[in-house]
Amino acid sequence: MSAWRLTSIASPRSARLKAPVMSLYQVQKLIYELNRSPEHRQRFVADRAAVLATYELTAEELQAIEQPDIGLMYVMGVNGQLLMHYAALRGFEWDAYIKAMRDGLAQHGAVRTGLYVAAGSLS
Amino acid sequence: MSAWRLTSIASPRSARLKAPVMSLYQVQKLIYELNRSPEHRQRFVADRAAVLATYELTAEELQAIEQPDIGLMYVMGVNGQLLMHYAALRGFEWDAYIKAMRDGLAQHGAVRTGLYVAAGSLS
Amino acid sequence: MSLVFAGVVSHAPGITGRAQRAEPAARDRFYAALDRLRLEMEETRPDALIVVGAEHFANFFMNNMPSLCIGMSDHYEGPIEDEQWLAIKRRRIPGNAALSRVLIERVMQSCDVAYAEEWKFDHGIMVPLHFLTPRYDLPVIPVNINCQGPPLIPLHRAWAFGKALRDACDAIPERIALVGTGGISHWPATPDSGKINVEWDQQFLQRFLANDRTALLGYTDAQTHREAGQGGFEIRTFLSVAAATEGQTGQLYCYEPIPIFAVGCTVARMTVA
Amino acid sequence: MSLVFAGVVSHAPGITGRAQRAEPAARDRFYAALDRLRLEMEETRPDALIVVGAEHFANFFMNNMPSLCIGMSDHYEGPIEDEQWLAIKRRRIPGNAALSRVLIERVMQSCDVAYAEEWKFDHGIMVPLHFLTPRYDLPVIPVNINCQGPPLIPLHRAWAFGKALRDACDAIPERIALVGTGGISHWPATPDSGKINVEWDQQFLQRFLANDRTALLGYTDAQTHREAGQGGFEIRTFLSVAAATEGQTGQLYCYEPIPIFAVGCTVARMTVA
Ligand SMILES: [Fe+3]
Ligand SMILES: [Fe+3]
Repeated sequence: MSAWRLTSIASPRSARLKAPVMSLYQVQKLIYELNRSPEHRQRFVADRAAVLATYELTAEELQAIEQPDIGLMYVMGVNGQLLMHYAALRGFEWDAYIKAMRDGLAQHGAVRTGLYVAAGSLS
Repeated sequence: MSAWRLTSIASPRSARLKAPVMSLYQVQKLIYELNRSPEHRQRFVADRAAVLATYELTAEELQAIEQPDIGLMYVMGVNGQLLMHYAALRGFEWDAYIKAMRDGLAQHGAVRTGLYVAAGSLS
Repeated sequence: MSLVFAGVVSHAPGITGRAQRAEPAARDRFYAALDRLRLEMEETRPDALIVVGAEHFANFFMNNMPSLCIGMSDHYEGPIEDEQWLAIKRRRIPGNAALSRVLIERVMQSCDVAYAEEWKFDHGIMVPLHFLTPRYDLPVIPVNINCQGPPLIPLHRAWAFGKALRDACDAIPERIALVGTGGISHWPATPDSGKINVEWDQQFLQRFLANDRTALLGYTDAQTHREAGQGGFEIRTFLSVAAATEGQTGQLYCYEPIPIFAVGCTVARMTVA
Repeated sequence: MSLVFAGVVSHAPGITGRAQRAEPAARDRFYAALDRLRLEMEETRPDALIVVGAEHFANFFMNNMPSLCIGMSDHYEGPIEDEQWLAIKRRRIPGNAALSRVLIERVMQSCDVAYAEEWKFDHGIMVPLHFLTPRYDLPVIPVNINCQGPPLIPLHRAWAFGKALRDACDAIPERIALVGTGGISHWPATPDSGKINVEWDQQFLQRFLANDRTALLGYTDAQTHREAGQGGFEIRTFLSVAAATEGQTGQLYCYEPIPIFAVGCTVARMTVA
């Protein structure tokens, strides 16, 4: 998934010809599929490693999902409307979930990509 | 899935308030998912009944899928772009697949719904 | 005239899921306004309810993210979320595939909608239904404008879509109610959850209730994102309702900023010409 | 002028999958025309190839059937079909997500496209690529117009979409090739597979090559279905190419009715102004 831009910058042709492959899409797809399917959630609870092996994830992503490090996932740019449900699935109550994102910002720095790069600045 | 109409007939309000629930959608969804996923195909080959139990199918649909009765599936209105691959999955060579549809028309009568209700008439 | 009712409501999951944590007086004023809207909608005797929502990756993901989608099934399901988390029990919701199809074909004359023969509603539709059709006895036609994952359609296309929906409603004999749900300023599912830009909301609502097309189309996503959060992109649903009632104005039944609901809780009705 | 090339080709799976069963002389004339089109496209030095296809339930199903969709990924995969059945080996195909995004944002000014960050190509795109980019060294931007599962967009929206694509191409510095693929008359995947309405095809091609907008928009789906089969709905892809080259005409490189390929095999190039 390409980084969020409010309007496309007219980048030079050369820049557009080697955009990096991002695996954030795969992290989000995992959560999307967990949200949609009770069977998928059951498999995930029963054998997390087996389910995760079916997604193309970086080591950092894998670890953040496994732990789970909700704050790091937020910083990585996972959309909150997805992350919110993953946090609930992993047992985070509302306040703990909000706190985890705040801790993530403190620990891992600003959100790297996606909609929330600028968020927090108005707080 | 509602029956194919080239243009919507301005049916009276009452008629639109009790459209029948069709399970043809479920038959097509099964094939769609088999086409997309090698894992789904493996599960289907290994334990067909278990996979079929996850779709809402009528007895006639179940039997046509199980057998398989490609001709009956065609007559039921399964889209050919889906059915073609189900036939191949179940071992039908090209000519056998075309023949199965023709036999289906002879045995089960005209296509009941979908795009092909009128097909064949120009042959 | 077969559009018989039009309104807008908020849909944040906290509205039902975290009901006990809200300031009771503000919450109850909001709930009362929702009930008023329900009663007034029922008085117009609709045959179906179109809900223009902005769903949150429950059905639509970046593998095939429709700008515009209309449901076309005789029944839907929801909520997709955990029932305890949302405090709404999962159930089947009646639809009307044949009616959807007529509307879709008409809307397609000017807008390139996707259609969906199944749809698992998330809070974006379930929260409005919980208050507006509590007996689930009114066929629902779900409609989605992508307001989550950019690229997003420009506001003038959301307007065009509202006009197309109105045109489609007016072409059929059925009596249709239309409810938009989204926004206004909010930062849902972020550390800023609970922040509400009341001043921004009030100005937006003034423009919306006055049905000031020029002012409404004057918002830019960059400005909205900065001042009203990424949740502000959901004003597209309000704009579609304004377009469907172009030339008419509206009345505000409720605006209550409730931080634990993460949004300025809004209920408004638009006049239908 | 950054649209540098435009053409149309057939895509039926038999073209590769049942190659051995075709009448050799007709088949080889068709293959030679495809090769000519490839060489001429390569001469225009494109940076990317937009393929406007009409896929067949490989990615898009009735749970969320987009009228219009544009891919937005750096790589795709295909074919989704059995490799032996299609006689094309499965592989990764290069894309360009950033370029897609710029085009999508521009197209969204007038058309409500879905976007897709993954896409498994079916024969509808793989067969054209097999002949036009045999080394898979040109980034592909897949585009889909739903021509399979009704309700379908009206032809004038397919035209508007072609105009929007052209406008988007002309707004960027990259050199873009555009190939539409679909139709013409055929009854694929039915007992009538192999039937071809040559007279209908020839009239359609005449109108297409003349870029006769009025005549092309004069077709109705009822008439097309009756005379050209349900496969005829795919003329939408031809119309989008005609719209993208409005005012210009084309040249026919091949029209060979090959029943075992289930279609009148067509290759044509349109002049780009
Ligand atoms: Fe929302
Ligand atoms: Fe095709």
